[in-house]
Amino acid sequence: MSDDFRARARAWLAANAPRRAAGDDEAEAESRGQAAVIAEQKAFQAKLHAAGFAGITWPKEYGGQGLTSAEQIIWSQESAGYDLPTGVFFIGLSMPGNTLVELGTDAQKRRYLPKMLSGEEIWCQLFSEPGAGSDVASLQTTAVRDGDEWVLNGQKVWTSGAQYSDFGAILARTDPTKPKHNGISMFIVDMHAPGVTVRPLKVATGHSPFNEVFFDNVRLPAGALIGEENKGWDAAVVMLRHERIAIGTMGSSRTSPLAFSTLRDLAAGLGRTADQGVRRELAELYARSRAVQLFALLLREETQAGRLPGARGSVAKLAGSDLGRFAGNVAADVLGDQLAAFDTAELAAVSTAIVAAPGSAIAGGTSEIQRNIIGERVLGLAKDPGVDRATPFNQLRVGTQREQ
Amino acid sequence: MSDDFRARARAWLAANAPRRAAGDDEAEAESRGQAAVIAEQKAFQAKLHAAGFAGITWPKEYGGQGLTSAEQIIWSQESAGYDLPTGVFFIGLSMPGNTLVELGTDAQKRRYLPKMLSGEEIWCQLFSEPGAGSDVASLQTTAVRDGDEWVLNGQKVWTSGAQYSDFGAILARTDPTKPKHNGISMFIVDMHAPGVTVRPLKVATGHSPFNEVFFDNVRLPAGALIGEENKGWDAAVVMLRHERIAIGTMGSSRTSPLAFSTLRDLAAGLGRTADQGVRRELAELYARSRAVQLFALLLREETQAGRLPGARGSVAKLAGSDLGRFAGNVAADVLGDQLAAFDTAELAAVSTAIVAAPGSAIAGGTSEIQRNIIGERVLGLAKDPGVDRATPFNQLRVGTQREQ
Amino acid sequence: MTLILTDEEVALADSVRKFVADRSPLTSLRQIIASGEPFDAGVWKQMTAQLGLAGLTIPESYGGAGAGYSALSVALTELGAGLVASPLLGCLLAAEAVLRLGDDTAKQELLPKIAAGELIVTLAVASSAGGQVTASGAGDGTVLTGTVSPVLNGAEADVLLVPADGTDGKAIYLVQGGADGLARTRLTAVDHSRSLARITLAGTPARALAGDAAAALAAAADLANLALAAESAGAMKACLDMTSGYARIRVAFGQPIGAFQAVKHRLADMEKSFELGYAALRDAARAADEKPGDFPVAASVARVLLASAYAEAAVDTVQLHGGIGFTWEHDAHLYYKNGLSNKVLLGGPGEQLDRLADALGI
Amino acid sequence: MTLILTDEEVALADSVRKFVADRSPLTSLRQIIASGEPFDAGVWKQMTAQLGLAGLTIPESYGGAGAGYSALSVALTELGAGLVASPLLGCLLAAEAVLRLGDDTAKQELLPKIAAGELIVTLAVASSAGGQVTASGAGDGTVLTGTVSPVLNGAEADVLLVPADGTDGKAIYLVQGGADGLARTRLTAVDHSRSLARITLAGTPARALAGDAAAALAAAADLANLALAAESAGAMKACLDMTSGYARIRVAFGQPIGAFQAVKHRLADMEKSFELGYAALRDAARAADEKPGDFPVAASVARVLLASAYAEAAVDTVQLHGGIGFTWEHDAHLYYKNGLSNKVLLGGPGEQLDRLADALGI
Repeated sequence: MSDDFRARARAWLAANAPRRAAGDDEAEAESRGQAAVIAEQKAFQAKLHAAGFAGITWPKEYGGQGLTSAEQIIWSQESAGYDLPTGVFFIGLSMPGNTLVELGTDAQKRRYLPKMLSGEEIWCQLFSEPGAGSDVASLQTTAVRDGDEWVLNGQKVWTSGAQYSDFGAILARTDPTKPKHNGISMFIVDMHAPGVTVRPLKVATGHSPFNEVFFDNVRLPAGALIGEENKGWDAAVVMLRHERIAIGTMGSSRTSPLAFSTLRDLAAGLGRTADQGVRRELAELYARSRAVQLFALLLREETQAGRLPGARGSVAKLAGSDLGRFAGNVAADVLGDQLAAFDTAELAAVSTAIVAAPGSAIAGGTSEIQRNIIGERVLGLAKDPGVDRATPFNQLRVGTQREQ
Repeated sequence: MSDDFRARARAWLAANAPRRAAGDDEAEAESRGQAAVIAEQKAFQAKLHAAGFAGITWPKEYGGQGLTSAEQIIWSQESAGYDLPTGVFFIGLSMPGNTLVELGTDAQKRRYLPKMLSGEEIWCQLFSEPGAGSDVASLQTTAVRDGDEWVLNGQKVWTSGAQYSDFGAILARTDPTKPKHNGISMFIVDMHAPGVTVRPLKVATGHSPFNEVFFDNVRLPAGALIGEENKGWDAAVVMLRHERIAIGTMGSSRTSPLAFSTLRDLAAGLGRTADQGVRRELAELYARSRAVQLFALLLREETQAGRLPGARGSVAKLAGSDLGRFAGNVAADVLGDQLAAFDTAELAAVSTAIVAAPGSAIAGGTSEIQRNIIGERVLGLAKDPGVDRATPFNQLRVGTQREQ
Repeated sequence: MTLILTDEEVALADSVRKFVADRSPLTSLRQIIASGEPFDAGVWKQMTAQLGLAGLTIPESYGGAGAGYSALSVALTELGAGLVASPLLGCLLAAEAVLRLGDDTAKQELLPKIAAGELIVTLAVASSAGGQVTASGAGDGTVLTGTVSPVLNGAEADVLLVPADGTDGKAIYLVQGGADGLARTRLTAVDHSRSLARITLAGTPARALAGDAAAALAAAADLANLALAAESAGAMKACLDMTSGYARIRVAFGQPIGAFQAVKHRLADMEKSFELGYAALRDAARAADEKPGDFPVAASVARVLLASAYAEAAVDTVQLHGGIGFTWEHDAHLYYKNGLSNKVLLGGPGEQLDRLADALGI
Repeated sequence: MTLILTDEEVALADSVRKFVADRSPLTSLRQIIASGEPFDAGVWKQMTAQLGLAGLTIPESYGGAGAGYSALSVALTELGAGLVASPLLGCLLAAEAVLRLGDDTAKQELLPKIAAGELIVTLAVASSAGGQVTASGAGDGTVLTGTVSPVLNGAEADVLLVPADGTDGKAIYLVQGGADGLARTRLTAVDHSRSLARITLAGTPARALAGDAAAALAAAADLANLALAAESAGAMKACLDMTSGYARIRVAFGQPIGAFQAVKHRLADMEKSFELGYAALRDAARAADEKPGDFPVAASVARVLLASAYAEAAVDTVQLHGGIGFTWEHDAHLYYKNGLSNKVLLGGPGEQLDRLADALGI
């Protein structure tokens, strides 16, 4: 059965999927136009689904393949050498999708899951807020009951794909008199509903890979609640677990401009590799990069052997962010003043990657949060002395507000 | 007046005081014998006092010179080039001495200050405890009232000079039902009293520069209290302020085995300075060492201009500890495997200094505590979320005790 | 020689700080980015004509203020704090080279106009990876061929001073901005506040300046170290203030984030690095005026420490602000890019440490 | 090739760990310090005769177990965790050199006795600052002159293998411990668990071994990297466990100190560095057995990462224990000194990175 699946997967990929290459999704979208990229990805996802390789572990009645994690692992192994054009579905399938499989009602699953898998509908995830940051549970977006429905107001930020998404999974506060974790609910929101405004968010690199999303009296219908009312934090924990797994097993599809081989070639081209210090820095970059790859490999081997990585996934994320910062410093040292100004695409890519590097130590949980997770859940250290877990949310100071 | 004082000081120093040299107090005491060193220092302190250069700002009625901080600064400037053999008096004069001047009763000042100045009696300071560490106020030594007297029981640690001290200033808990800062008192304890046991404390280097001191039903007479009962923490704050000033203005009298010039010479001797990396590391060590010296100089200039350094003294302490760790790494890099084993005094000194370096990031307030002080008092950041400032001491967990 | 500022220096710092706040706040850097101009010409006019900043180290006999290097470093610290875009650094290095060369004609011709802000002059120097220039011919027939990149304000300069190797060794040559065979390509600079260009010379007419070129270039390199250290100190202090301020008001988990040691201790380390670097900067500035023999080492020390410390502080500024610090609208990235650029301009950390090691006789 | 341990490797780790706990806990290292002996001869006998640790990588035909490098690294990790003092590392390097040389007489003469723990053999190599040796004469008249320092167990070794430059280039020479003109001075070692000596040869009789000396020395250097990485990984894990354990039970300011981010985040970084280094160690161990062509780079990577990470972790272990961690009676300093020594033995970080850069073709 498994061998058969592997053979099928291998054959289909060879016939249908493009191989990995260097490059940058952002740049590709800018040069080809986003609409074209999305149309192509929708078509590919439909083909993937039709061939039986989408939703491998999801139930058949919701459009999945009804197979086991063994087939999922085989698929990951076989597809590792390809660059599947399914990026716009990544968030929806791995986060809201998996969460709906776990917590959704039968009606929700029948309505939404098949169209996710077939590429007809794209989803996003709406957790972060300007005032919440690392303290996700202090979110201020509200959903107020109005009969069977809810009325949604507030602002989300750092939303990837909001500009082309059809639906989103959103956290909103439904009871501000309860302590912060206990008054939150999760909903499905139609991103085309009246009152939803999506604005691109420009970041330090000058690109806009994220959005801000504003909700102004957006009505959520009766069936929009995911899980139970005021139990949204539990649903969020489920979704964040799926997020960690997704990010941990994602791998990178392109060669980074801050990779050892890229910087070595650039340094050699500038005649800088005769410098003993440059040689040592490049060697150290190789060692550190290699260790990050090897640790990810070790975690995958452990997972396949039945030992789940748990919070050690945070070690991988932290190590990746630290490596980005280190690589940026190496780039500055080995390229010297040639990095201060340039007119080649190679140096521009290095420069953009250095400017983007701090983003990875912030997005998806800051390095500070990762260190807390590692300290508490891997090493068993005591939690931070917290004073806000029992305080009613409406008596809590949040973000940069002087008073609530 | 000031010019006259400067001229007198300069002349006396030139005639009586030895010049600075390289070396190590510890080694000196070991080779010459401690008794000889103490006898010599007592004699020198007596001479210094007789000449009018001890207790410069202390009142005349208690043996001081009754002069101002202007003369004190002049003395510091003039004596900077000398290595005065008064080390055993340093702690007593700068900490318990200055605290008694500020908080002592008239009787205490008449009894103790003149003999401190004349070198007849040596003092130590007894704050640290095995269970207290950075959280000094959680100390467990107790002083229980018995009529007009108190009975002292407990253990102190990291006490410099306890083995040759005549008296000590000690903190003890006098009311365990109050929150930890509010039930402490400060006392004078006779180090020769029955029930006082001093034991040398051997540290990582193999030397014993500190002591443990045990108190077993030691009776403190009626006049032993410094300041008010249960206000010992206020007295401790006064003493710690004097400690910071003393350490900040102390300067080092010897050349460190981890100093730039020492390591450069050793590296050159081993033929290692042809290595570009070694050259860069030594240059960086020079830069960092120089900055630490310059910052101390800047603080002194500001002080002389009437701007007190306050908590920025903690920046100097932190910077010094960090430099020690950095210098240790440089030493390992520039000396390579020649540092792994040796039979020369130079390499032995480097090795001992590296092993000793972490001590400076712990003693006198850990680097973590210094960073808290800098964050809170220099940068105005919020205090750590503390939960123990209002809890009665006897309901508090302390040290490594599971339960109080 | 004292490290603390004199009353005159405090007054100068105050007036430059006020000028920056009034005439060149960070919003104006954003306007410069949007316009594509290298700097605000009106601001530059005021910086020179009104504040006399280009002439602080030029003797009064050549139209400058003769105020010295410590005053200059005080002004640059404030300009650095505000990320003020201007051709000042290029002009300072060019003026220093001309002063040290001692070529009377060049001094008369260039220094008064630099001081007055009437002429933008730059020194076309870069690291060894940035190309090289050779000279041939003689007298009026002297021409230069080669490339230098990146050159401060190379695209806008009215006059460029170009070090080149000729048959008689290295000399510094004067090239007019509009000379034949001179191609100037403005490059994409990491730092939005610097205008940098590649200059390519192909048989470009040039005039050799008299004097010791090596000594002049060494003096300019020392001054560059002092200037970049001063600008970095100011910018680093701005990062420290901005981030501490945010840590005092931003609340998470029921606490101002400055209560968390991950934030508090990072800021304490930033304060420490700033204080150490600033002390080294003051030492270098004083040495330049009072103990020139100590200046090369002192300037190297200040640059090495502050370039790294500022670059680290700027990353931490982004990090400790979290998501908002990574947005285009927040100022953190402006400092981050400036910090990166200041670290590598005219030679990165490794080259700076080599220079220091040489100066220390290691 | 998988990174995770096989069942056999887990069993080996368990048995070595149990052996260390029973026969060589840290209290026995303190006895060794007090006695002045280089190691506990009884423990060494059991390590070799009973556990066969000296023969793990020696083929069965020469009396070893032929178990391979991954098994060896697993055992060394446990020995490193316990700071077990023994002449194992010197013997391993000597055996590796002999195996690679392929001198049949030497193999027959030395390997079975090394495997059985009957002969202590060491390889007399050090960094270039550690001296050099030249060979002269020929055949039975071959003599060596020069110095090498520090040499692992140089004072106790029954036989020393000494690389020396002769008229035909570099070769490895066999010198008997009691040879004429051989002076062995045991040095003060930073690390209490290592015995290191300076050896001085003055016309000392020696026998040249046949084979490619450069290849043999390179192989020994790679094995040294693997071995020191493995020992460091074990010791670093011991530091991490000891310090996390303390942070869970030591209370200050009303909290277990692990609740403070200054402690928690330092330990999280230590965990991160350990995990990364350990993954690199596993890769190197597997490569040694299964992809020898990748071994030099992989072993360098593991050593470079773990040597630094462990040394840092050991300082942090002292620091996070506070005062108690700085006392002689606490074990932290034993790891601190071992970490320092592991970082520099047979070449410090710079030399290791140079070696890696060469291997990577930078």
